[in-house]
Amino acid sequence: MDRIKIATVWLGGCAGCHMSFLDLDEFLIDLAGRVDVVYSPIIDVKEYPEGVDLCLIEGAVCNEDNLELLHQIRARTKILVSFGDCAITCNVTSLRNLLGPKNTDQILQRAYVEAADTNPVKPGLEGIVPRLLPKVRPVHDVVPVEHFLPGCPPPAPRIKAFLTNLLDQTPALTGAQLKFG
Amino acid sequence: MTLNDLQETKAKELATRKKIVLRCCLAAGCISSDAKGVKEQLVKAVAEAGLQDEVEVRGVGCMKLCCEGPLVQADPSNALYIKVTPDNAPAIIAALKGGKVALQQADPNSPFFTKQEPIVLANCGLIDPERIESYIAADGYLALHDAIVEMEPKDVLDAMVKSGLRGRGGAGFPTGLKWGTVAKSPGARKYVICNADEGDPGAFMDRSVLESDPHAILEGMVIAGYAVGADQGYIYCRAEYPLAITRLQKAIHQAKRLGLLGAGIFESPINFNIDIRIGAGAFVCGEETALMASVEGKRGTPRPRPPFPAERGLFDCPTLINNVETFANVAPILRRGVEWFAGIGTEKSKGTKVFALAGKIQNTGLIEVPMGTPLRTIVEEMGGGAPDGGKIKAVQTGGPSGGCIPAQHLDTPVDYESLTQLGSIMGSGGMIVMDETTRMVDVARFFMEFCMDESCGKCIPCRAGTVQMHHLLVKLLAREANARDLAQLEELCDMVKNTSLCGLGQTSPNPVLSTLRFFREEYEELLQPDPHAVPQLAAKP
Amino acid sequence: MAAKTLTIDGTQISAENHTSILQAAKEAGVKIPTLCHLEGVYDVGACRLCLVEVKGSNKLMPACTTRIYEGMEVTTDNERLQKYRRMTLELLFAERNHVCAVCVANGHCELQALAYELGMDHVRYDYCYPKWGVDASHRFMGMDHNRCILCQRCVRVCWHIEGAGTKNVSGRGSKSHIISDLNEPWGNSTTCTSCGKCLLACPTGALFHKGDTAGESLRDRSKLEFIVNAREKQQWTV
Amino acid sequence: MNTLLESPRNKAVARFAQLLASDKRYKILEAHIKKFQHRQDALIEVLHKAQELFGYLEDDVLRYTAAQLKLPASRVYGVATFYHFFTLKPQGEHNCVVCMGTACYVKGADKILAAVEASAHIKAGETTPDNKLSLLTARCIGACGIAPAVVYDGTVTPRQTPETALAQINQWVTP
Repeated sequence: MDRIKIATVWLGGCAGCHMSFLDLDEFLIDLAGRVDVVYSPIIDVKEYPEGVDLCLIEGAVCNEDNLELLHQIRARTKILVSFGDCAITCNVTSLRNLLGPKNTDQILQRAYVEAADTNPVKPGLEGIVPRLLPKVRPVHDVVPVEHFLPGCPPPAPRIKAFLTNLLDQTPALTGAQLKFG
Repeated sequence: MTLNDLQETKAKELATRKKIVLRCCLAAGCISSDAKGVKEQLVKAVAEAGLQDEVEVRGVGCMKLCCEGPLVQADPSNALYIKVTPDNAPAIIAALKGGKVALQQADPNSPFFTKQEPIVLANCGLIDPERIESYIAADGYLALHDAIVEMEPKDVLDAMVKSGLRGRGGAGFPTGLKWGTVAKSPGARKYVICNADEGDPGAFMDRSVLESDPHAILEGMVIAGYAVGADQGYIYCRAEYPLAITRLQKAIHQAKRLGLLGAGIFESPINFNIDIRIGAGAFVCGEETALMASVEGKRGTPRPRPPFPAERGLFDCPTLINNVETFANVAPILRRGVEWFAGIGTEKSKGTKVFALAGKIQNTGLIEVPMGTPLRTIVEEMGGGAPDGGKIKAVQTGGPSGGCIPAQHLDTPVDYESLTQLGSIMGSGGMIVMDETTRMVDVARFFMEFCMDESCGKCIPCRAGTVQMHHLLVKLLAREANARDLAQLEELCDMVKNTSLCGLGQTSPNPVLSTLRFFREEYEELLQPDPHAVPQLAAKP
Repeated sequence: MAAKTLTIDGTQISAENHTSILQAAKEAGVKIPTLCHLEGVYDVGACRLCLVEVKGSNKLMPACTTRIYEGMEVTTDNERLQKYRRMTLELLFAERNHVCAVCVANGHCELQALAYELGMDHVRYDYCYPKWGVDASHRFMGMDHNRCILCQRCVRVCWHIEGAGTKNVSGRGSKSHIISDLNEPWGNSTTCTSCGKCLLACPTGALFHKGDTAGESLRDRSKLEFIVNAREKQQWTV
Repeated sequence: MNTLLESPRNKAVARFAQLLASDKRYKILEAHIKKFQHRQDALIEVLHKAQELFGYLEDDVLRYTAAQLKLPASRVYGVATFYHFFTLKPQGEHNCVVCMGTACYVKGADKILAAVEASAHIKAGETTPDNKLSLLTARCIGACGIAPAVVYDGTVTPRQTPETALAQINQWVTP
C-alpha cells in the first residue's frame, strides 16, 4: 500500500483517546514511516482535507460543529473508525441525555454558572460558541462507520493491533480487544 | 337430576311459553344504548295493553347486529326492530296487533342473517341467559347426560377426535388430541381451564357467548372434565366483562342447584366444580402458561414450553386449556353427532367460526359462518361493505398477532391454513375492516404499541425489541427514517419472532410483516434519502 | 440413572437423563452464552441468549430449560444464532444506561464480557435513556437500576436460597424493575437479612457493595451453588 | 423482652389490629380472605376485592393482604403492579375510560382521547389536580360493534365523538 493519509479528530470527548494514541510511543515512529497524518488536533491544519484514507474519530456528536465536521469527514474519507467509547456509545458525554430533550440550557447553567468558581456566565455568543444538540449521538448514528475501536480509552496496544491489522489488511479486532470501558 | 327430570323441566318450560315472544337484546353493546330501559317499557306496555297472558318479554343475549342496537325481535312474526328507544315500546306492542307503525326495522332475511350457520351462537339471542330452564328447553345438558351416563371417557375423546374440532383460540390445535394428552398424563389431580381472557382488541365473540349462553360453556367444561378425568375447572374471565362474570356466576349457581355441576352429576359418581377467576388487565394472560400463573395468583408471565400444560400445568398438574368458543362447540357435537359436525367446513378446518365484524363496515356485529367461507362473502355480502360508499382496503384478522389481508385477497376462504399463508392468522376471530383512509404504517404502529405495553417484560427480545420496533415505526411516521432504519426494522421483526419466549412476542412483528408484505409502498413513501448511504455497509452484520 | 446419547455441534456425547442441554454442553466442554442462568437456582429461560437449534424442531430452544433426549442433535453455534445473540445484547445495552467506563463492575461484568466475546462492537439501536435511580439506602449494599438487565437472579436467590423474598419484580414490560418489599428503600426493608447473596448473583454492576472499587467487585458465584449443595444434598464441596 | 415487643413483626401485628378496629373495610376484606381459606393463589381475587373496597391499593392494604395470605410483601406488590386493572394511587371522583381497541381506534378513538386530554389538561392514566376526574384508556372493552365507545363512571356509551365526550367531561371538570 502507498503511504496512506490518516486523520484523527476530536469531537465531544475528553481527549483521553488521543492521549492513548500518543502512548503508542515508538510505534508512532513506525507509523510515521507508513502514513501521513493530514489532519489532527496534534498538527496544525485548519481545514479537513479531501481524499483522506482513514480517520479515527474520538468523541460523540454533541454540538452543531461536531455535526457539520462529521458530515464533511464522511464525504472526504474512505474509512471511518469510531475511536473509543464516546464515539461508539456516547459514554459519559451522553449522561445529559438522561435529562430529556430540553436539557441544553439546564446543562450549561449547571456547568458554567452553578459550578463556576469565578465569572459565572453561560456561553451564549451566537456564531462563536457552537450550539449544543438536543441529544448527544454516537458517530454511527449520524454517518455510516466502517470500524469500531472501543475502550475508555482504548489501550495503546489495542490501538496498535488495530492499526497494524488494518494496514496489513488482516481481520479486525475480536474478543477482549472489543471490551468497552 | 336424572334424564326424566331434565325432560320434565324442558316440557314445563315449553308448556308455559306464551304465544308471542318479544326478544330484547340484553348483551353489553345494547345495554350501553339503554336496552334495559327498552325492556322495562316493553313489560309495562304489555301490561297496559292487557296482553300479559299472550306476550312474553324475554331478555336474551346477543342478537348479532350490534351496530343497530338496541334490538327487539318479535316471534313468530320475525319482525326485527332496530335502534329501539324506550319510547318505542307502545308502538311495538301496537304492531303486534297488526297496526302499521313507523319503526325502524332490519330485514331478517338479509345476507347478514341468512348466510350464518349458528352452532356456537345457536342459542344466542333466543334463550334467556339468566335462566337455566331456558337453556334446558333448548336441549341444554342433554349432551352432558349422554356423555356421563351412556359414554365412557374414551368414547367422548374419540368423538372429539373424529369431529375434527380445532382450538378456536388462535393456533388451531386439534382439540381431540389435546384432550387425549391430558387424559393420558399421569396424575391424581387434573384441571380444566376455560380461557375467557379475550384480549385481542377488536374481538368480542367470547364476550357475546358468555353473556348470551353461559350454560353452554359450563356444559362443555363438565364434559371435558369427565373425558380427561378432572374434577375442578376454572373459567379465567377478563375483568373488563362484568356482565359476563355475573351471568357465569348465576349459571354456576343454577347448575349446582340442579345437580348438573358439583358432586354427583346426573346422580353418577362424577364430580366437577367450576370456579371463576377474574383477570386484571393483562393481555399476555391469554397465553396458556401465563394464564395458569395468573390463576395461581402470580404475575402473569409465561414460561418456556415444554413441559406443556397437558403434562404439567396448573399447580404442576396436567391441565386442559381451551377457549370459550371451543367449549361451546362440545355439547352440540355430542348432541348432533360427529358426522354432522365434520360435514361442515373444509377438509382441514371443520365446523364454523364466529367472527366479530367491526371497523369501517356497514354491519358491525357477530357472525358465525362455516369454515372456508370466502372473506368477500363476510365483508361485502354480510357486512355490507364499507360505509358511506368507501372502498375496503384491508381486513385485519387475528388481533395483534395477526395481519392485514389486502382487498385483492378477499376471495380467500377463511380457514386456518389459508390465513396463515397470507401471513395472518385465524386468531380468536376479531375481524377489523379498514377502508382507504386507513394508513397501514399507523396500523402497524398501533399494534406494536399494544404489544410493547402488554409485554410482560420477562424475555429480552419482546421487552426491549418491541420498544425498538415501535421507536422505528414512530420515526418512520415522523418522516425521519431512511432505508437503513427500514432494514433494521425488518431485521428486528425476524429476531423478535424467532427468539421471544411466548406467543405474544413471537407474533408481535406480524402486523408489521404483513403490512410490509402487502403495503410496502406506504413504508417506502415515508423514507428519507440517506446522504451517506454506503453500499458496502449492507453486508455488515 | 440412565444416560442418553446426543450430539452437540456434531460431537457425540452422553449425559444423564433429565439434564438440560446447557448442562450437557457444559459437561462436554461446550460453552453456551447465557445471562439469566445461575447455578443453584431454577431456570426461567428469559434472556434467550442460550437459544440453540435442535434438529427436527423449527423453533429455537432455550438450552437452560430444554431437557435432552436420546438421539437429540443440537447446534449451539452458527451464524444465525450469533446474530440473534448479538442483537439481544444490543437491545440490552440500548435499554438502560450501561456506561462501562464508570461502572463498578467494569472488568467483572457478564454483560460486558458477553458483548466482546460475541463481537458486539457497537449498538445500532437508539439508546432509550430511561430515568432510573440508585437505591443507596442500605447500610453496605446498593442497587443501580440503570445497570439492571432484569435477569431476576437476585429475585431467585433471595427466594430460593435465602428464603426471604425481599426482592421481586414490579411493573411489566420495559417498566419492570426490581423492588425490595413494597417498593421501599432497601435500607428500610424489614425482611432483608443483609446476607449479600443477591450481590453474588448479579451479573452486572446493578447490585454492588458500597465502597468497593471496580477491582474489588469480583464476585464468587460458586458460593451460591455451594450453599445449595450443602443444604439440599448434604455435600460441602468447595 | 422490650426489644422483642418492638420487633417489626409485632409492630405490624399491632398496626393491623388497629386498622381492623378502626376501619370497617378491613373487616370485610378479612371475611373475603376467609372465604378463600387464606389460599395464596387467591391473591388476585383478594386484590380485586380490596380495590373495590378502598378504591385503590394503598400500602397498608397490600401489607395486610400479604400478612393474611402469608406471602412476601414484594410478591404482593409485584402482582399488584403487573396488572393494569389495579391502581396504587387514589382515583378521581369520576372516571372516563376511552376504549383504544382496534375497532375504536380506526373509528377515531385517538381523537377523542386527545380532545379529553387537551380539555382536562391531563394525560391518560392521570387524575386532575382537583381530584375530579381520572382519565384512563382500555385495551378493548369488547364493545366493538358500537365503536368508538367510552365508559363514563362505569357506563359504556356508544358511538362517541370528541364533542360528545367533552360534553360529558365538562359536566365534571371546568375546561
